[in-house]
Amino acid sequence: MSQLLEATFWSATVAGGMRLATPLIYASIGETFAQRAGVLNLGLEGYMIIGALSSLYVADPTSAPLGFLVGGLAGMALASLMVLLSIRLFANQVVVGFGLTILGIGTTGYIFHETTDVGGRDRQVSLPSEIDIPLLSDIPWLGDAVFGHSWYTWLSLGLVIVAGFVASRTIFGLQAKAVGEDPDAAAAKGVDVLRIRTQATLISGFLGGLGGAALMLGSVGRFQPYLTANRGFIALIVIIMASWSIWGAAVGAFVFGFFEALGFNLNNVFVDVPIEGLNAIPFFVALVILTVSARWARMPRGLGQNYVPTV
Amino acid sequence: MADVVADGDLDDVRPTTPADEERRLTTSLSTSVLAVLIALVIGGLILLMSGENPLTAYSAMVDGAFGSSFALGETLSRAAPLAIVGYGTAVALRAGLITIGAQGQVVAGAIGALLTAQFFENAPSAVAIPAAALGGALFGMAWVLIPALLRARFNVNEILSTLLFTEFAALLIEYLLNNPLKPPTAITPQSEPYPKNGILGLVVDGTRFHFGVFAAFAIGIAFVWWIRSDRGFSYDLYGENPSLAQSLGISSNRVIINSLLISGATAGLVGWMQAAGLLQRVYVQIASDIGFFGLVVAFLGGATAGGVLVAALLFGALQSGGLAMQSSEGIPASLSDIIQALLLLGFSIRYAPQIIRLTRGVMANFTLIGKRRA
Amino acid sequence: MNSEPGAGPATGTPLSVRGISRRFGSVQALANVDFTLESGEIHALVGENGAGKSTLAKIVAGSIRSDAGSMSLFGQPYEPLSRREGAAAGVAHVRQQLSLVRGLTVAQNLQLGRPGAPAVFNAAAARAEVERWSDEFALSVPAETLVDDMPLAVRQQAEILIAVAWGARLLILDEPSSALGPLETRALIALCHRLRAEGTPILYISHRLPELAELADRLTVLRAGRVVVEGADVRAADLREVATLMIGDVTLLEVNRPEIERGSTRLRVSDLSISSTQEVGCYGLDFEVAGGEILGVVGIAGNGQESLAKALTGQVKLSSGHVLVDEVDISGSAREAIAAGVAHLHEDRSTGLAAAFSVADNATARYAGSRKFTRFGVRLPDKIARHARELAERFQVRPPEPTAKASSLSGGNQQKLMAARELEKNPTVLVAHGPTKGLDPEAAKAMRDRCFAAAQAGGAVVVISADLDEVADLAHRVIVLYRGAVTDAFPIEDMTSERVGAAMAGLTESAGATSG
Amino acid sequence: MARRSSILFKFLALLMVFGLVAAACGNDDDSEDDGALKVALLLPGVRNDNSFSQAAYEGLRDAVAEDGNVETEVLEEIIDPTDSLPALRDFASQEFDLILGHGIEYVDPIQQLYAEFPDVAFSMTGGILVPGSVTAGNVVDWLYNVQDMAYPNGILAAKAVIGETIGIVGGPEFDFVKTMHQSFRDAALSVNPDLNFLEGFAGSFVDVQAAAEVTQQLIDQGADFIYCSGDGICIGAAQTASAAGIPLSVGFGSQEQTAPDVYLAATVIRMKDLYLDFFNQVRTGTFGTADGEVHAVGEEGYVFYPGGIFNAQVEVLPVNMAATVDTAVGLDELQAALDELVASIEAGEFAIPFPG
Repeated sequence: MSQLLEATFWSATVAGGMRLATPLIYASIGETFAQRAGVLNLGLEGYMIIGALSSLYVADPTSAPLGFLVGGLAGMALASLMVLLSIRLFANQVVVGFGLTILGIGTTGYIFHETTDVGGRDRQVSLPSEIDIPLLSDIPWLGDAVFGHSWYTWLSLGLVIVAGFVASRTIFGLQAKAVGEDPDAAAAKGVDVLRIRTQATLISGFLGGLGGAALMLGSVGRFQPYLTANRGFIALIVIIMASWSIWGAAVGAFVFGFFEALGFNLNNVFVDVPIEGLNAIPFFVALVILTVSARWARMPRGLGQNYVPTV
Repeated sequence: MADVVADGDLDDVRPTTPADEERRLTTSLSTSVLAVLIALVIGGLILLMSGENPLTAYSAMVDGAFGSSFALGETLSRAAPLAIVGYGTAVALRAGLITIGAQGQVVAGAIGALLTAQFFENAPSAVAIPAAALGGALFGMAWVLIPALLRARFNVNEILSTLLFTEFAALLIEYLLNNPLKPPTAITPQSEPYPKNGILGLVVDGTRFHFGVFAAFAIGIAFVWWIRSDRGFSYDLYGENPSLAQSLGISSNRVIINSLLISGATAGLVGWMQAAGLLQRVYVQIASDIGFFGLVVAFLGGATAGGVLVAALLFGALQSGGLAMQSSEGIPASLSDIIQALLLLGFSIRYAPQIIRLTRGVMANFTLIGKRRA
Repeated sequence: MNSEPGAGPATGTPLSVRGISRRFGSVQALANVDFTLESGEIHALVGENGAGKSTLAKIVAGSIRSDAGSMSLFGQPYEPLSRREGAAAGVAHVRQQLSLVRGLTVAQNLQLGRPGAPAVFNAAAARAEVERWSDEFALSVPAETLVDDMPLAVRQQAEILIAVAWGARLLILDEPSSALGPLETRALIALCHRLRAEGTPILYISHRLPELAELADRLTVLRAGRVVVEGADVRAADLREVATLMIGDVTLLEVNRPEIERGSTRLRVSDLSISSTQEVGCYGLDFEVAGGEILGVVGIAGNGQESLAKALTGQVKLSSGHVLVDEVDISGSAREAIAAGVAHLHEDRSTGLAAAFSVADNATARYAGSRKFTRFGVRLPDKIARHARELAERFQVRPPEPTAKASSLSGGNQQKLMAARELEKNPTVLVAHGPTKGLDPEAAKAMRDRCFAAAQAGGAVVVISADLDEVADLAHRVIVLYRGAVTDAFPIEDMTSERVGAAMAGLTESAGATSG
Repeated sequence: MARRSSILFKFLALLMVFGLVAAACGNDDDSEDDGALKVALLLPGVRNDNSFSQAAYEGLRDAVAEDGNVETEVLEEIIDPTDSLPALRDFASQEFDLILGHGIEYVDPIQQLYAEFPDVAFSMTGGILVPGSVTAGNVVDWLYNVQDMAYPNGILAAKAVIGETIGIVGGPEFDFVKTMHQSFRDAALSVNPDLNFLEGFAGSFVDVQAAAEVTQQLIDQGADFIYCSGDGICIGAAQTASAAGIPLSVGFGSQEQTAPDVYLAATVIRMKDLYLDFFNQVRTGTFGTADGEVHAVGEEGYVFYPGGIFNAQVEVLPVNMAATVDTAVGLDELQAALDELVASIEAGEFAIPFPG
């Protein structure tokens, strides 16, 4: 119990939260774009895992940044099926989303299976070192928690700023929100609803892939089937928790990561509490946040509805 | 289609009638077949590239789904729980609610059935079996009660709350099977064998076609009754137009809570079926992915009686065939997943307007959340 | 006045339409239409529902394309392939169904889809631009409020403002006044005149003839897709003759208000208050309506009408007060309201009907949960269909086909279907919200007759409307709502547009209701 | 109504197309009988999981290479209990001679199937732990000693650690995982009773990032050595330990590739000899009979093969001499300690106690 009074316990938990949040930030920001535009991507898990595998397979022989980029592109490639089937051919988004998740998991598992010799060398990358920010990282215990992170984390924070700007300040951000809120009115204003939804979905695929790549290159380094372990679905939780706000998604990802890390950490504090109880903490927190935020939550009006242009 | 009216272009000739519109959208039979054929061809190319003969692979798949009495039994015993969950989910969908919590409710139902069966361990089967079925259904309902109340009272998005409760169920069953429900000797999470007096017998020996499968027919008939019943009509009306339904005296809270409870009860019943019929023991993976695929089945089947049945059979066949493809052709599980996913995506392009209507209804309901802002 | 892209020198005839035809399925919506909009004029395009006015507007705006014919814009050949192209050429189409995106602010809507807008938008500049235009035309359009939260009249102004800000050289206003009160209509007319003075020609589509005299310079009448009068001088035209040309049968416009015997009080509303987070609530309403009496509730849309309608039909919890029907308290219970015989014609047919359901299901939806057409809880489709067919025939729903989907009916027939559902039995209280809104004269006459019939049968009728003509035709007595409170109440004989206009704008001090 | 039936019609039509395309290809189940033994192996994970499943796969591969007259089929990722019975049944009806169910997942279905296929030999894993399971003429049971997988790691850790705190990382909090952790602790304490332990669970066998994070938390809380008890998640533990420069040992498979600098040693399962035995027994018709090699445990006649260090079915991998991490004693000395432990077990002088 005494650990709970130590600053290092909490700084370690915050740092862990940041690390766990990093892939979620990429994935949930991308998905926020898609959902604001009215597209419900249940294939996010698939985008993430395909991003994870591709980034590894490219980064191993070349370099991490290139692998990271390719991870994003691979997620985008899978998302293009969502575009084709749901946005252009009006297939149900839920059905296609689940299909893409299975496809992503199957494809990565298969590629891994076929390209790995038992007992031979697996593809692998070494993890990035933490980028220390002079002075800030040296602040006692706080420095490490908040400022000692890899470039994937820093980049995700940069992405939050860029995405927040794109969502609120650019015509594309406006159009995306418009086609998710009121596709008919947006179309009447000359917005090409299907094109914007396509772009938003591809962005979500790209960022979902980057999320998987950040997970792979930033904290895992080697592939295992099912490696994303439902993080794509957790990103969906984060988005609804955050009421479809970009900043909220980033904060929500961190909150989720923090409580997940806290659950891991408390195992040595409350030794008698079953691990399952501790693992439930982040989900319980999500439920509380969801209940409280339901009062002002504002779901995109057109979410999940395929838009069929007239004429 | 609904939005033609919403456009309210009353001052003019309608560009096309809704019927025309629907005809335009309805993917023709040939398009649907084409989509599935493309999926088969792509899958075949992948098989070919990985050194398998696509024709023998597909034929193994069909054989594994329909080729023998055992295979048929497999397809049926996999389709039955999917159909039951599909019907329960369809009731909620028709009332404008998306619950993706069936997965957790199946788990809760299995626990409930096991506990009830253990309580009635010495009772005659005629008591123990229905009691356990009821226990499963009640646990399934209990597992959706909080999301239902949260939705009715605070407008909490049920997609998410039911998903969270699925996580809770997964953790709960892991805890129970690691601790109080675990036989002393076991080292991995599993329960004692399901009590003998509660086990559902086999319809055909040498298969896994057990009597629980008939529950799917019973639920199917109940579903047909439901959608033709007065109350079912009220719930459908609420799903189509919540504000109209409320103005006609249909209580929003009652529809939300009851339809979610119905979906929970059916999923709980599936938990019982899997524990008492198919597996005869409770495992952590007792729900397989039935809950999630049940939702897909409900959507793919357009939340109609026949559609859900066919979609469930399709899925049952895909799963048993996919497994047979692995065991008889040596095709890796991941490749079999790819083929199944491609076929699912191929089948997803079928009847656009029906599903668009369904989703519109669901989302019309959700916009209430947006409107309830201060 | 604008120097936006696409705007060449504004020379030549602003708009010339030659031989335009368009067919939808089996319907010839427009047949060989010729039409000219001169510079500096407001040109009214009139015609009854389905005459092709909006089709013509859409073709000019680029939303749809014609089958045949040609157009020129300011002397240049003009062949827009999309609304975007139309907008780029300077044609702005302000539709009856507004095209502002509800979840965005006016400033955001200003930027959305704007031709030639840069990819990054400057929020401060957009806000300033809205404020500038709002000042210039003496409007009060808030830049940073969500469209969702703005009254209809302001949305209308915002839409025109955006059209102008986008650089419209030619403005098409499609039924702009249908939801406005007299003051708002006057403001709209003033805005149009100001725009005309600045050199923007306006094509003004309406079927409300009286306001045209004040507003427009010339008028063109469309009937069944053909031009029957082209470019007549409004001031010289005989509006009655125009009406005849429009609809063929002027008697449809005449209201024969029947003598109705006044009974005892059937609806008693006391101290009614609702605080709603969804719309404007109601505050301290007190009134009574007797059997055989028709009470008009007027007000600009969004001043508590929605809450009042819901309160009278038991659909909302009241924060205080009571709604008594034949002295039975039905507050907060739609079920009890229905049991007490309260009928409700919804303002918006899309919310008042289950569009994807059949005519039969809609016609009998009031029986949902009543076991009337069931055996063992199962609905009896044949019995329902038979009953629905009888109802549909009685209420002249065309086609009276029970299996047809409600969404396949025309607007007028949808309104009749809703009436069939609600007025199958004589109601004790009828709450009719905008009963004739958007209907063609024949359907409107049928709906008026329904309201009179309900009163004649001894029911208390409450007509809620923003349309003063509609209320004048129907009501015996009027109360005026402003921000959920009653600002004036008087018998219909005392209604003048000055008095109503002032009360609707909240300018009257004499708040409080009269009763009896 | 018309619409509903049209959906049905379309679906049925699609199904038929689907069926026809495949059925047109016909059956071609023609296994030439060349006298080779047909062996099927079922794995809960993938064959290259670097852990439990890979051990069986490598064992079979090596056994087949040595035997030379065996045809094999390997079925991976059969972990859903719904799938295990039909998969086993499919092999049995394809007339496989021997079916190896490498996981406790397969005990129940083997119990349901063996009587129906008397000519097929089944080997199950961990049936002894499942109440009511039996062996018969065509069913035997095998299980490794869980403690053997962990104890050597504990000895190694206690000798190698610089400091007094050891972090233990597990997947889900299952009994056998907890047993391994306890055996690890017992071993370490037997070397140095002053050691203390921190324990963390990733909650799953696949969530590598969670394992990495758990490991990081243990290191932050002061762990000077990391022991990861098994499966794919150990990649995460190894990465984190490597980044922090802290020594690591692993149950169920090497992490030498992941963390060559800090990885010291691991335990693995070796199935080759057992599988070779099985091949011979099936050929000679002695499978399932309690002959001299069988250790009868529990009920009379229960045919049970335990695996452990004593019969080389659990192997302690040699210490990674390339490790650069600082250890309390030299790598040679660590290797010597492990050799000594193994030797004493093989000589029958010492049996690793079952914890608790």
